[in-house]
Amino acid sequence: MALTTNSGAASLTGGRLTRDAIGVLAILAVAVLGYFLFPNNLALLTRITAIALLVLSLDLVTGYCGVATLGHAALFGAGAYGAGIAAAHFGITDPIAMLAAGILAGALAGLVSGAVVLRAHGLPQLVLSIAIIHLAHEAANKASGWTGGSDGLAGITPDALLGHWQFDLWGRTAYVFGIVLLVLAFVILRQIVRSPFGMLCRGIRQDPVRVRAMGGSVHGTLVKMYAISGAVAGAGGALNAISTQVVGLDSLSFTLSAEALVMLVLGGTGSLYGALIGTAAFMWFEDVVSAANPFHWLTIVGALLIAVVLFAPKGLYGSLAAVFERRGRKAP
Amino acid sequence: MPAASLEISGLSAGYGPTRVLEDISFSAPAGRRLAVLGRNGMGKSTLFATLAGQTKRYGGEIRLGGAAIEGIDSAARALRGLGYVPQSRDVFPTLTVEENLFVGLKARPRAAIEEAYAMFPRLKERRKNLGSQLSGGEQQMLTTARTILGQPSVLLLDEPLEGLAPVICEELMAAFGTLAASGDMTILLVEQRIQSALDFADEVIVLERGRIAWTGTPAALAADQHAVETLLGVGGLH
Amino acid sequence: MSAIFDVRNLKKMFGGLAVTNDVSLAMAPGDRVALIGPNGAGKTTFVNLVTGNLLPDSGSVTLAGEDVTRLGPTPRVRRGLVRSFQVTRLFSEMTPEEHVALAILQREGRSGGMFSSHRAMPEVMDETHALLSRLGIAHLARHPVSEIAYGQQRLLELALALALKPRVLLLDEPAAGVPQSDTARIEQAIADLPADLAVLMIEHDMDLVFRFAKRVVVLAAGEIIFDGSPDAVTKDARVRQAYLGSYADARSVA
Amino acid sequence: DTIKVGVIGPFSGPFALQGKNFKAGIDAYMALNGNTVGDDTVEIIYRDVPTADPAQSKALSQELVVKEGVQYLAGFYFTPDAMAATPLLEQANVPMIVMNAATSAIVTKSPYVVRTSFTTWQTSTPIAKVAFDGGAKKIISVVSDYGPGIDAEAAFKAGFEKAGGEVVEAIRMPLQTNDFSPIMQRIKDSGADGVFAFLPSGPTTLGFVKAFNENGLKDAGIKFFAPGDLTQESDLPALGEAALGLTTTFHYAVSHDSPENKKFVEAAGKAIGNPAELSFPAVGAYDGMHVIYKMIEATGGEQDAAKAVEAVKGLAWESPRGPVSIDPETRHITQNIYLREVAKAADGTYYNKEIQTFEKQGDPGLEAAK
Amino acid sequence: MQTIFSIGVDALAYGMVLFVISIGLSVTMGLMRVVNLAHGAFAMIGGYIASYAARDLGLAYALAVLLAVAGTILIAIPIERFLYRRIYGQPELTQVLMTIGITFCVIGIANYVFGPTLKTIPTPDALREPVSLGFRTVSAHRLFVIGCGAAVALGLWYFIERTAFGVKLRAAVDNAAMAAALGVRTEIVYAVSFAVAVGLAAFGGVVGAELLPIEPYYALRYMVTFLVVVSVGGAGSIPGALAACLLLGAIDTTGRYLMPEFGEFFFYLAVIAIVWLFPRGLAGRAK
Ligand SMILES: Nc1ncnc2c1ncn2[C@@H]1O[C@H](COP(=O)(O)OP(=O)(O)OP(=O)(O)O)[C@@H](O)[C@H]1O
Ligand SMILES: Nc1ncnc2c1ncn2[C@@H]1O[C@H](COP(=O)(O)OP(=O)(O)OP(=O)(O)O)[C@@H](O)[C@H]1O
Ligand SMILES: CC(C)C[C@H](N)C(=O)O
Ligand SMILES: [Mg+2]
Ligand SMILES: [Mg+2]
Repeated sequence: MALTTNSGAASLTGGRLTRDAIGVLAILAVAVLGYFLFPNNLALLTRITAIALLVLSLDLVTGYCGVATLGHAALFGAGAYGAGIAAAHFGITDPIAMLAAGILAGALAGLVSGAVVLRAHGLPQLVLSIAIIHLAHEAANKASGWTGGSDGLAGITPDALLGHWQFDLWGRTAYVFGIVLLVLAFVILRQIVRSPFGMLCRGIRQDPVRVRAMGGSVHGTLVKMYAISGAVAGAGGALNAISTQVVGLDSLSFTLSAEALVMLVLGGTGSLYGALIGTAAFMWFEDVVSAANPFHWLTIVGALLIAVVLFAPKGLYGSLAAVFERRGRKAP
Repeated sequence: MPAASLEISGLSAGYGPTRVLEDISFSAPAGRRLAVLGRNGMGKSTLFATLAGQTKRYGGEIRLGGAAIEGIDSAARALRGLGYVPQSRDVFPTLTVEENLFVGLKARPRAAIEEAYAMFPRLKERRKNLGSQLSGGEQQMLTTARTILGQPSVLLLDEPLEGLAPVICEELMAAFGTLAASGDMTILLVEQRIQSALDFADEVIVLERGRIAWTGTPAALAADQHAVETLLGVGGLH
Repeated sequence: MSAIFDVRNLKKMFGGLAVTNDVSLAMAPGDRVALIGPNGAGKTTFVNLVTGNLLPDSGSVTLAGEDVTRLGPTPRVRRGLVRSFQVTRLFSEMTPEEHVALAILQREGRSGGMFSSHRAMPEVMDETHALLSRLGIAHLARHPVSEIAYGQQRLLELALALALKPRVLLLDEPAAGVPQSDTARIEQAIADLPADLAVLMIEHDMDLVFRFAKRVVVLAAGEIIFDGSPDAVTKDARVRQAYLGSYADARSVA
Repeated sequence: DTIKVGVIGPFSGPFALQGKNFKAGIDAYMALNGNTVGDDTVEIIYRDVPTADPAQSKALSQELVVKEGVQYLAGFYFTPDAMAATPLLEQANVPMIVMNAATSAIVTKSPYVVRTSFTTWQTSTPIAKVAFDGGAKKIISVVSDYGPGIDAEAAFKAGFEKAGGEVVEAIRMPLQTNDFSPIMQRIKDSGADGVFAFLPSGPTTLGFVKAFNENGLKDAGIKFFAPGDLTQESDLPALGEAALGLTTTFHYAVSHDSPENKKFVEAAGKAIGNPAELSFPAVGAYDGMHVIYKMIEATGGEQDAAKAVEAVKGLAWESPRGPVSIDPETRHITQNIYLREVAKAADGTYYNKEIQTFEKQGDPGLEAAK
Repeated sequence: MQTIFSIGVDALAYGMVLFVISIGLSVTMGLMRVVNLAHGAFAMIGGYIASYAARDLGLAYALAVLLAVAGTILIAIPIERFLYRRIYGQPELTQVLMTIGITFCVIGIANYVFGPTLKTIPTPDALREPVSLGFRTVSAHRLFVIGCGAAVALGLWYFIERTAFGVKLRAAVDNAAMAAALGVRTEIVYAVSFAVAVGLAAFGGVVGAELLPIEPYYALRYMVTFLVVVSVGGAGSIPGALAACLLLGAIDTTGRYLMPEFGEFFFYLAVIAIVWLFPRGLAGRAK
């Protein structure tokens, strides 16, 4: 029963690789399907992609490390303003360079907020994260010379991607750019979460005292993860800035942070698929119901959230996976 | 409450989809001392947890003092006189020792807490400590004392000696003996130290993979070399 | 041989209570010490102080000549001071295989790797499964810990300590909750440890203590009241009265 | 043909009331003027952006244009939401009719923007003169710390200093202020004889006005000046007694006495359900629809943004708020600004009573920016 | 000097309002371990009932308060039975999802039924009068709230720390299965505690309505404020919550007086500083 041989281990790694390949293919398939089914809705799909990066990034610290945060939009907003300011104030309008600026800003914001948030646990930790997002929001509001304040940062005009593809009204370029970014991020994160480092993070979530007793550094590991998370969220923010060409204070808001958390929990924490499915499901659902009834859709979204807790308590993906696992066990 | 009988028939239970216990039947007349033995992971704790109403029951009956209790919840069983000391030392970590004991009193007057202190003077010294601030052995004492305070008619003890100093073990086993002998309680005991269990019990049940694999008196078990080796995995008793 | 582990005048108060009161204890490589004493005597607290999980009020802890009193738990572990927990502390959603592999990677300083997987490291997998087999839980290697029985978790707890290849090993009641049938595995695992390792074991199972220990230290009310050979301890009146009870008689008869 | 108009506004969330007013204004216009222009039927498509969220606003605008095929974009309660959508207009060949967003600069972002609401500069400038003429020489200005608040502060300061007064202190307070007592203490300590305040319409105004009274500022004779956001009609029942006597300047009061307004209030009141909920965004939307109808007329239903905008430049008409026109150069609405005072009607309700008119006001904000 | 006193009075009054409104959340979050983001929703329901009773029906203020508390509890009973009972002991994030969902629904329904406008609760004349303290005036209502805060603090502290019910509640939260095995009717204990928490929310919503006015978005608007004061105090601790409210109230008030333009910074930097110094909150329960 125990797989002690190397060949066993190797074939298992192989199995995982195919599983990942299937995952990537699934994302691509959904992306292509979206492109052809909703050719007129690419702006929304791009927005979903950008938020998906934020939710993935949140999953890294919340789902894998157990850090409670309601301030994760700080990292996303840092990326968005990073890319936006680079373009609007420094004339860095190459989309790839803007992306790099966003990733860098996000990672830096991750380091800083990680250092603060990791000071406490549980509710007080949540409060620290709330404080961070409000401070960031207020700082961006004050620094209106750089950020445009509450009017938003306008004047972002990215060049054509790789000198070829313009970011146009239909948003095709932005969409393809976003999907490529998402797939890249997904592949890298898949690797990271099941590496020894990822395992260590999961261990920290479940019992930090035990990790210390194994000689693991809890704080250092978490800060590292926070920086990685910041880079991913920053990429999402940059994508948002590039595709919509404005950055508003909302990208640094408590509301966005809370929404990201809701999407993550909806999909299922601790799994990258959960993050993706949660984002797509929530934003798609929100778009549909808010278009159907712009006045009372909030009630319906509320009902959806309640229904998910009642009928799929581990989140959409988590509960689905559990069902399959049970099936798998019953019929070996 | 005086001791009550416990009868179990055809009981199967487990956790969620995992079945652990299959078709367990036995009965313990009032005042009986019954030891439940078995190797690691054979379902002893699951059996007790099931009697206390904390696992998923798939079928079978449980009668306490003649009345069926399998349909009622954990709290109702406790109020009917079933006492349960789990293996995992579930002290209430944010309650003080005294408050922990208070919860076990059920409807008895507060003064009865002194009975617990008489049993374990150590607890009296630590009465203001929070549950989480107790040593392992103290937690064990607290869990046991807390349940006994409620004067159950049937008492389920899952490894009550774990982590206790030898002197305390002796005293405690003696106290259990007295409780059973005076007709106050029927006691079911799971204990890893087989000798202690055999010294205490009038009857032994051995579990193997969730089923009853052997029943009889302690003397018979001690004599059954084969059963001891295969079912308990120890090379003879001393 | 000089002490690898040297604790001097350790003190710790909880509220008004001196839980560790001027305790000094040294071990040389190869020592096998049992630390016994009544419940609440301060044994676990002693381990917590020594491993850095608690800060002492005064006193010092020296490991292989280096003063580690002010270090946190992690650097102490990295210097070879490893403990097990009296109440199991495991990652409930992870499997025994992952636990042990993580410990091994940690020991080798490879746990920060982001672009590899332990399953693709044959040497780690082999060592992991060898260790799990030795403790008799290899068949559970890929079950989440939350689904395995307590006794088996205790064995895994020990496996983790062993996987770190410590120089000084502190075991807090390793056999508590482990059925008699399996205590033999624990004893065997401890017996198989490298000879130059210093081991301190806290146990209330006296059979185990007397088979294991070459030296017994008795702690009562935060103070060491006895430090000597196993034979001498059963004859000590204070220890008999405070702790051993009639076990001492049983043993002297046996 | 069907001509679609996409309307973006806060229809849920904390500003739902303002979005509801958009809809009421639009419904009222269509009820009174029919839903056809020539052979074309006008259809409105609503999209919800609950709070300022430019990215969402842009995505939805894009969706409205590309997917729903709207010929006109309208609504926009918040400045950033309007700003975000302006880059689309040219490529999409779609005019934007701003029905509320009040920052001056929006019209400069694209030649296809027309605004039928007001700007904060426009409503805050006249009150400076009122304050000075009323005898206040030293004023402390207190505004919410965000774009419109800062506009109001600047507009008032410019106007008041031009008149010869002195702004002794300018306080900006966070948007999420619940307890205004410390601010009132500051006002007291400043020694000013009057206060100029800007707070966005909604719940916080209640706390502000109550604190003003309860901390004894009203009794101490400190005068209170504000643009009309602070006393929007839908907040008045809650403000009640406390608001009595507050003087504000604004472009529209529900009580405005004119036949056009009577018609409007009746229709809009019916559309919104509870007439007490009517407020200024409704009139912005109502006039916005008027502009859109004119545009459709001018283009004969064809999609031609340049022609449409050209057609309404200089357009003048009698709005429920009074006579208005679209400034051909700025494409912003020129209108009367009224000085009002909160008064109690015979039936016990409160209303903004117009007591003075500043005629044909343009947007001083655009000039100030030059 | 006078200014300092003056700020002190404002701070105390504001802190007490915060306390009265948030303390119910400390019960659900600290004692029942439910991250109840719908706390504001219940406060708001209380506010609406009181407003309806006092303004539309013209009932006396005291009666309106009573009705609000009772009515909110009544509304909460089925919600507890069918929704909250499913999330006791669940992971916090699941609770977040459920309670946000409930909040959204309540907002939607309130918006639909009562419309999006502000609702006031007319207070009796006696509470409206400004009271002179010599160096300044405050509204009688604020003094009334200070009194309510003190009474609630004392009563609740006694209820939780000194009564048999309080002990059982804390036991059930620590370990529901074990408490049940000792004969504690955990479902009833939970239901009663929830009712108490909801009743307090409603009470706070009503008496705090002068500062935090009732409107549909109330339920979300002040969520963060409640969450912050309760967590900074140390969830589940009455003295902790009181200390946090007074401290944060004082910081907020002083910050707004001294440098209003940086009020937000002031407040949140202080929050970070406090949590930095007390990572478990001012009076965090051990565990
Ligand atoms: N929560 C759970 N979910 C699923 N399976 C479980 C759970 N708890 C225990 N089991 C399984 O049930 C079986 C019986 O466990 P149980 O704890 O009853 O054993 P035990 O006889 O008490 O063992 P021990 O002597 O180690 O305490 C084991 O195989 C274990 O893996
Ligand atoms: N945080 C604390 N605050 C107050 N007292 C404490 C705290 N932690 C432990 N104690 C007390 O200190 C004493 C020593 O505890 P310790 O856990 O070291 O005992 P031990 O010798 O390991 O006992 P056992 O054999 O029962 O495990 C106990 O009486 C315990 O109640
Ligand atoms: C004062 C408000 C009506 C202005 C609006 N919130 C804007 O952003 O322009
Ligand atoms: Mg067991
Ligand atoms: Mg111990």
